[in-house]
Amino acid sequence: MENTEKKQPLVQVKNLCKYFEISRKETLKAVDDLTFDIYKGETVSLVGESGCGKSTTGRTMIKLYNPTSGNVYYDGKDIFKYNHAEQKEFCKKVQMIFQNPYSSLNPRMTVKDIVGEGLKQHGMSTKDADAKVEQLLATVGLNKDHMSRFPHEFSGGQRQRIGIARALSVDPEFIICDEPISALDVSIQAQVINMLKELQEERGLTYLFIAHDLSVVKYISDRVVVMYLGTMVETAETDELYAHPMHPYTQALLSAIPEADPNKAKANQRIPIKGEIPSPINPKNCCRFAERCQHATERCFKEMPQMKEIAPGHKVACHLVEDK
Amino acid sequence: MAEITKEQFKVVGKNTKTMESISRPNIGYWQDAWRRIRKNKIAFFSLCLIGLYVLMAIFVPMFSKYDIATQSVAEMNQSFSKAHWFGTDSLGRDLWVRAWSGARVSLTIGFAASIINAIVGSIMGGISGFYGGKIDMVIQRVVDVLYGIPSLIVTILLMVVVGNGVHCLVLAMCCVGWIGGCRFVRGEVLKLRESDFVSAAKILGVPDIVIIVKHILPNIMGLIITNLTMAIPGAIFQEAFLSYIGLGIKPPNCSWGVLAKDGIAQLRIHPYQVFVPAFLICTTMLALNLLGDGLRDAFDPKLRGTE
Amino acid sequence: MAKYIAKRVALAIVTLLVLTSVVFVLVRLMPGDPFSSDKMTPEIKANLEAYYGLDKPLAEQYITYMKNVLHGDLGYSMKYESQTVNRIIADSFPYSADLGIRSLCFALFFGLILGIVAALNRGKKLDFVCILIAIIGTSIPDFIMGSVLQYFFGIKWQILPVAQYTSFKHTILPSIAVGFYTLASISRLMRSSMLEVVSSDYTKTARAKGLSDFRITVKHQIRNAITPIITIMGPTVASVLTGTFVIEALFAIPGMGKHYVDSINMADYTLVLGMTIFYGAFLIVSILIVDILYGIVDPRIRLSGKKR
Amino acid sequence: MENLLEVKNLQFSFRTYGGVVKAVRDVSFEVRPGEILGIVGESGCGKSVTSQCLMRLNPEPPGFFEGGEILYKGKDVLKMNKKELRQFRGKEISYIFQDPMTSLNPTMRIGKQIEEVFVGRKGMSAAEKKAKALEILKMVGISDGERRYKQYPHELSGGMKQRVMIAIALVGSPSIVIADEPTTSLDVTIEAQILDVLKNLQKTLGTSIILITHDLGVIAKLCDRVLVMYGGKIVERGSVDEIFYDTAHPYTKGLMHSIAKLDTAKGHKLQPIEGTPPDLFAPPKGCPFAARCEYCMEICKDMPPQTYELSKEHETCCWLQHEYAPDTDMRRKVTEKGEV
Amino acid sequence: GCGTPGSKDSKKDDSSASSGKKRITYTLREDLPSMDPQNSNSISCATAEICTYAMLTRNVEGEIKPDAAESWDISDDGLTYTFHLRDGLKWSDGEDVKAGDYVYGIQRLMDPEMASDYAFIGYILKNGAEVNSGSVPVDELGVSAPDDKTVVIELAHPATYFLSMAAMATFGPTRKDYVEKYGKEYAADPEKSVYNGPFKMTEWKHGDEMILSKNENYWDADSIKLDEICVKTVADAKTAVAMWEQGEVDITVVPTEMTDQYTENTEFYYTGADDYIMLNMSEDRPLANKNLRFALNYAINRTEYNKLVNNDVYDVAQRLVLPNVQAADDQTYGEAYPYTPFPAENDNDKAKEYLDAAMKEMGVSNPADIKITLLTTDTDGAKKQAEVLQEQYQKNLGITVEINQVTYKQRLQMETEKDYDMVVTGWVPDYSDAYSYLELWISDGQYNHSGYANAEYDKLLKDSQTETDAKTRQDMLFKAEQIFLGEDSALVPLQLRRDQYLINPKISNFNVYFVGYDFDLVYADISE
Ligand SMILES: Nc1ncnc2c1ncn2[C@@H]1O[C@H](COP(=O)(O)OP(=O)(O)OP(=O)(O)O)[C@@H](O)[C@H]1O
Ligand SMILES: Nc1ncnc2c1ncn2[C@@H]1O[C@H](COP(=O)(O)OP(=O)(O)OP(=O)(O)O)[C@@H](O)[C@H]1O
Ligand SMILES: [Mg+2]
Ligand SMILES: [Mg+2]
Repeated sequence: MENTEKKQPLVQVKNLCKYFEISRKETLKAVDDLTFDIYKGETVSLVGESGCGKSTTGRTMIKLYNPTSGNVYYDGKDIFKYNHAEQKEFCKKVQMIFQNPYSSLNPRMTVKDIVGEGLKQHGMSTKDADAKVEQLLATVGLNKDHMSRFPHEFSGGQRQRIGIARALSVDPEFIICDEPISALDVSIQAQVINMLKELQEERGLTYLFIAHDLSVVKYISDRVVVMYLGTMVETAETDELYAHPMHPYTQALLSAIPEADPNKAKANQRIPIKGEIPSPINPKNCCRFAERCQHATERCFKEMPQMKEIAPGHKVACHLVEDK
Repeated sequence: MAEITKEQFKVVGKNTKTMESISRPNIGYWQDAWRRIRKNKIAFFSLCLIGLYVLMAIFVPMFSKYDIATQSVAEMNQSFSKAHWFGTDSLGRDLWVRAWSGARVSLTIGFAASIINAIVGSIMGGISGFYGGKIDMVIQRVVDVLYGIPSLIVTILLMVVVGNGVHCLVLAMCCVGWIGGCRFVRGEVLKLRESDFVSAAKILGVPDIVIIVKHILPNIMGLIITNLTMAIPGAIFQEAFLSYIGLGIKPPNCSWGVLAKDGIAQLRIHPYQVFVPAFLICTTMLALNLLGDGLRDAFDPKLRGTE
Repeated sequence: MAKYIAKRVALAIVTLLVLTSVVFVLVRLMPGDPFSSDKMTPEIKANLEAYYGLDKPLAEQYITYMKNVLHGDLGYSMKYESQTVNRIIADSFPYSADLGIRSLCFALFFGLILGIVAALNRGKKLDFVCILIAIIGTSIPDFIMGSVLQYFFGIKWQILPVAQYTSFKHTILPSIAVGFYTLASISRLMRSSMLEVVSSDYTKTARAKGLSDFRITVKHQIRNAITPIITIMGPTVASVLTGTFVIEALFAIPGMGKHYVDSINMADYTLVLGMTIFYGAFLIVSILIVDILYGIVDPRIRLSGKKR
Repeated sequence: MENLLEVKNLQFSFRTYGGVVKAVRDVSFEVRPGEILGIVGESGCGKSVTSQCLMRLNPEPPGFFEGGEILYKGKDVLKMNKKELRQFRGKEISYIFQDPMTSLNPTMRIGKQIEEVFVGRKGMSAAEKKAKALEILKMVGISDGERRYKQYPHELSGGMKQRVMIAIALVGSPSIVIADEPTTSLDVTIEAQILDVLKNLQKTLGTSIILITHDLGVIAKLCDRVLVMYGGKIVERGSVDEIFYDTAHPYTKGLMHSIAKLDTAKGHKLQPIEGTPPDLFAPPKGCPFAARCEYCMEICKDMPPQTYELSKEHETCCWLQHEYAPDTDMRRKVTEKGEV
Repeated sequence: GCGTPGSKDSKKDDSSASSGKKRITYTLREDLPSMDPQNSNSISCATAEICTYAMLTRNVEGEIKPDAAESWDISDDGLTYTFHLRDGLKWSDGEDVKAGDYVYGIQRLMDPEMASDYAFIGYILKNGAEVNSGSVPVDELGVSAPDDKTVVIELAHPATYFLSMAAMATFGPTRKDYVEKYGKEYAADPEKSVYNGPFKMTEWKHGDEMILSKNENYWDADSIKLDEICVKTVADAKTAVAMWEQGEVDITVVPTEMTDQYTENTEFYYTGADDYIMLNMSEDRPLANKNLRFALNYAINRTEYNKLVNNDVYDVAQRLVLPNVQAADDQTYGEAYPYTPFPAENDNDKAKEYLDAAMKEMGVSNPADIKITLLTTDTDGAKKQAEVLQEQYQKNLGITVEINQVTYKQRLQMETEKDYDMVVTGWVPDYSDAYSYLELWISDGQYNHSGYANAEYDKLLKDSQTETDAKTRQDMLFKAEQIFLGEDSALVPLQLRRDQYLINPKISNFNVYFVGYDFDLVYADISE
């Protein structure tokens, strides 16, 4: 990945904001000023706790939501300014895999219809589509017998693979994976992870991988973006981030990973964070983590920290780091 | 216990074939619902009863030797007999044939009105829920206003325009009847609109109309059908009420409502005259309601999982 | 809260105005007119029309009527010539409301019990009996129900008075006749919402605490199961309290019910409109009250302009 | 050590539309005082049902016991009458449910829900009850107890709710607490907090905890002993170290290898357990894991495996330990424990 | 307010019963629309109002007796009536009753601004119709009070029956001060009106009941036995009967279908209503054909019809004029002029003959091609009538009869617009004279919606208006009836309505009359 700098990013997210108006007085800032790039062929992970805006980011990037402000560029073009033809093209290039394999498949459609829908949408004949569906199912380890079945007959892992087959059906370049494994059984998670990895190798796919399982993130991603309550707190290449987490939140997060190894787990000293995640409704204009941070200073309660590059590719938004 | 032999301990490894296979038979959604209805004895019996009534309604008036209009002074107000299975009414007409010809009318009104209502309601509710915003606003306000319009006025006006008869009653019931369906479908659509599979379809570039028709409607079909069975009694009731106040169908045709109302007049003297239509109405309602309950179970996704 | 109510009321008023306008036009379209009768000459009809201002252009009539309505004046009935519509409503509503409240109490009390008992005994005989009672309740048209009750209790066994509305005894039969349908629908709804609650996680939590079944039902399940009932109560309250034509006629109760039907049959324009406005307003108010009640029963719901 | 609870050959099934679901098929284990016993296994393998059997919380009907006994301090739970059961639940054993979001009554104040455990307990004044509730709230790490006491569940965050659930479970001072995936729906940082609370409780109060999870990380961190369940059966059990470092069942092994650990190298391929778990409507004749097992032998498909004791604590239920079985890396020195 | 209509009222009921008040309760299907005598437009109103007002004359079972007027003079041309009021007449509030009160009442009736529905009754007065249509000012109406004790009424044409009309509350006295004080709400409540009759209204719970209590200020109060009359609204006739059985009401009507159950304590009374099928004889209508009309009259089996529809409670009608009305020489019309133009039972041969003739004229070969709609309303009785008629005509004639059931108001509209073929309707006379039935069919008559036009008929009726000899006049009317039915078969007589009253046997002096009111409780008594 050394030469990524020189390349033109495939996806650029610039100052993306997405607010939900709860009422006239209350605004839920689900995503607040997010900026990052994704290069072709890499996997960028978006991590953070529940409700911090990961899904919202992903959904905005695929135009399921309209952003409050900010832009998303795909191949250098603003996706929110597409004309009809470009939009159609975009539908083929960018796809999404959903978190919940139970709600993301229409229970009233057969697997064949689910996977083939996109194909037919883009003008493929029924016969060709059927052949392609068979092929896609084979890719995700399912067979022809499954084509006429309904989703409820499958286990979670199988369903998730059907979801992947659907996403793959239009031969996308970029796939947003919104927690594709967190609803799956441990034993099955690996199936999906392996499959995603293999597909990336075969097809040169680019992933935005949204997750909260930090072990998996470390395993799968090239770069990591850490979010906290709608804001971005740290980003770096994976190894760098796991080795030198700079933001207090990242540090706490990493230390809290439950390690599946009794010896290590018992030795591991957790960095405690007090309190719970505050509400994203009408957040104060200061460091969002301040009230839970052990090291918070007065400044943290007053001023919003800016992203700062402290090492090549490693950016942090923390007053403490700046001070150092 | 069988002898354990060494041969049995040959490693065969993972069975890649059975590993992913689904042991249960391939069964479609509707098949499944049908299967479950059939298993539910009460619901199935109800279905049969309704079927029986429908058949009787079709064939009894066709083959009976009596006519719904033939009157006879000699045979006024006769109780159950071999000649007149359900007795005769105050004009000496055979109640057996009148009851089943009434069934034609009542069932037609019940089914037609509720089916039309379900269709109109689903379309309006679907549009309202799916597009939201201003369209939703307008439809909801229209619904509010319609809710307050006295249905009697509508019925009378329609009687003037289309003449009295089954079609008028059905139309009148449809003017306001779709509201219930609309509200309920809208609620369901609002839920489904946010679901992941709809998002997935959007991402694939599927047009809205296809999403509504292929993704959303099939998912609420079960609920719509269930609601439909529950709405039929409502329509039959309304017909009975309209008959009660005299806005029914063209005489000498009759409906269960007409028979019941005529019978009520004779309650103290010839109670059987009210018993016949009351029995038919009640059993039909009972059957439809029980069938509706059964259908609800049959279509309930929660129950599917545990099977 | 106050703001929320104000907003709802404002919306309601607009709805009512539209409703009134629509009905204003519709009643005029109905065949016949308020004054036609067997013995009516064109001269007398012209006099009557002048008297009620019906000879003016429709638009003018509409504006005059709306102005009066906004001042709370619903005009004079065209059938009961010396009575104002306000008066007719004020005279008859208390009867309907009284009957309505009694039948609602009856329906709620027995409906809830039936529903709860059925749900707690799911799949057993008792459940079946309860369902059957409930469905039978929804299966009998009210005029049959009322007549049969009247026949047996009033005429045959002479236990209760057949008609009128003067003492508690008189109220029993009509309350049952009106309430039975509501009872049945409440019990069915209660049963299904109880079933949901019975299998809910917090019921399990309560059982895990070692509470008795009775306490679980009373303290945990009922309150949670009752919320869906409350939502349907709005329209139900409105329709039950504003009278039922059939039962009131049958039991000779001077309630509002007959005016809904008679005013239309007699093309009594002002009375029709008055009834429509009253019912519409009543419906909206009862839905509003029910919504507020909902918030009290279920602490999760905060009243605000937003949907739940 | 005297066992607090002994479960012997427990079988529990549900009658459903489609037939009988054999959710728990012949499970035996014991719980010792002051230990944390972990139960791991795939979704739907019967962990919750098994643990709920201990308190008879499964709905009966459709559920019913097909056999076995559960001895709590020598008394059979299955033979208790209603009153005894009430005295037993919440006071001797308590339960922390999987989903704190739905497990609290939404229309009842927090304080009330906690105090309810004392209903029917004589000689406790309202003030005492409240004091006890506040004390417990403090113990589970809720600082402003007075305020929380009056709040409704929806006013609390997920982590808070789970703490309240723990408080409810603890307030009756039970000797065993069953925690059914107490952290699955929570975030990593909150999860860590909750686990700390549990661990502290076990340390300070000496309560035994049955911890159900499918997260091996949690097991590794907290548990003393572990039961591994698959398809309604226990397939392996042992101390936490034995399970992790001396894995003797192919399923456990698969589980260990399929998860990504922090130190898993990027290029290294994860080894998933291929396939899907068995359908409990028609559980396979033989070993439930046979279809997905890389070591599967002919016998595995036809005959349920015997249990083999590998050490005092460590047992496995797998034909690979049979004398006839080929030598594999699963092979241990065993004593045959019996046939099933 | 009303609050709970529960306990309070019931107590009161008890007390009135125990205090030994003489009270008679009767039921009505519907509340009285008005108690304003000039606004009362129904028989039920009139029944109550003859109790509360003393008119110039009083009609006791058809016999005209003096009431407020102790005597009267009739001019020789029969056009001017001079009434002399009694001394000491008082209103219920103690004021004197003056001749001007009667004049005001009648003027008010005819005043177009008052817009009384019943103003047509006053068209008999000089300038009556003109005043009512606004072409002549009210003070030119033929009614005046030369002094406080004399009321002079001038008629437009001589009418022997005018004295019976003078007994109608419509011509009753009215107090100007009350009318001016309460305006539109005059008489809406007991205290908003004032009474000079044997009874005064003391309570009116709209839609529920009305209480009329004895008026001590009535000049003949000593002859009044009852303390109270209670009028209850009971919409359902069967309910009313049940209430009678429980002793809650004293007088009620038995629905025809229940008649077999009540043989004791019942009396049958003609209501004066005469029902017939009105035929639309407009040119383009099938029934413009006289032969077809005859066929209709012969094809109907009135006896069977009456059994099926009315349980034989009503009487078969074979002519237009109610036989009970007064003819000359103290004879009833029926006695004076027996006439049965059509048989009670059907005469199919004759009917067929006429039908064949009609078919020839109409150029129709198959009787079923003759399609006639039968307009009817949405009431129970109407539907039954229509069903029986349809069945009889279809069976006996083979023509096609279609029933068009519409609301009452729509039926009236369709009648007026002559948008029908046949309609079952009837007439209740306003005065006891054959003219009341016959005037309907004058070719330009206000109520003639049948399109019947016969110059001879018109002339006979017109002449009868000015004929002063009673016998000759009656002869002319009978002639007209013969032309109408016997020559033109212009309508199908059906039934004479008869009500079966259930009457508390303790009641005595219960009078019933078929014109102007249903029954008269003024002099009735009830024993303890
Ligand atoms: N359509 C919406 N309307 C209002 N608020 C929303 C909407 N969608 C999301 N939110 C809110 O925005 C915030 C961010 O939600 P989001 O789903 O992006 O979080 P997440 O990081 O994906 O969480 P999780 O890990 O639970 O999936 C949450 O507080 C959520 O309640
Ligand atoms: N009430 C019930 N009716 C029918 N079947 C049930 C019921 N409860 C549980 N089951 C079945 O019993 C089996 C075991 O369920 P259980 O809840 O114990 O699994 P689990 O191991 O706790 O899974 P998870 O990790 O998802 O909680 C499942 O197949 C489930 O479908
Ligand atoms: Mg998310
Ligand atoms: Mg579980």
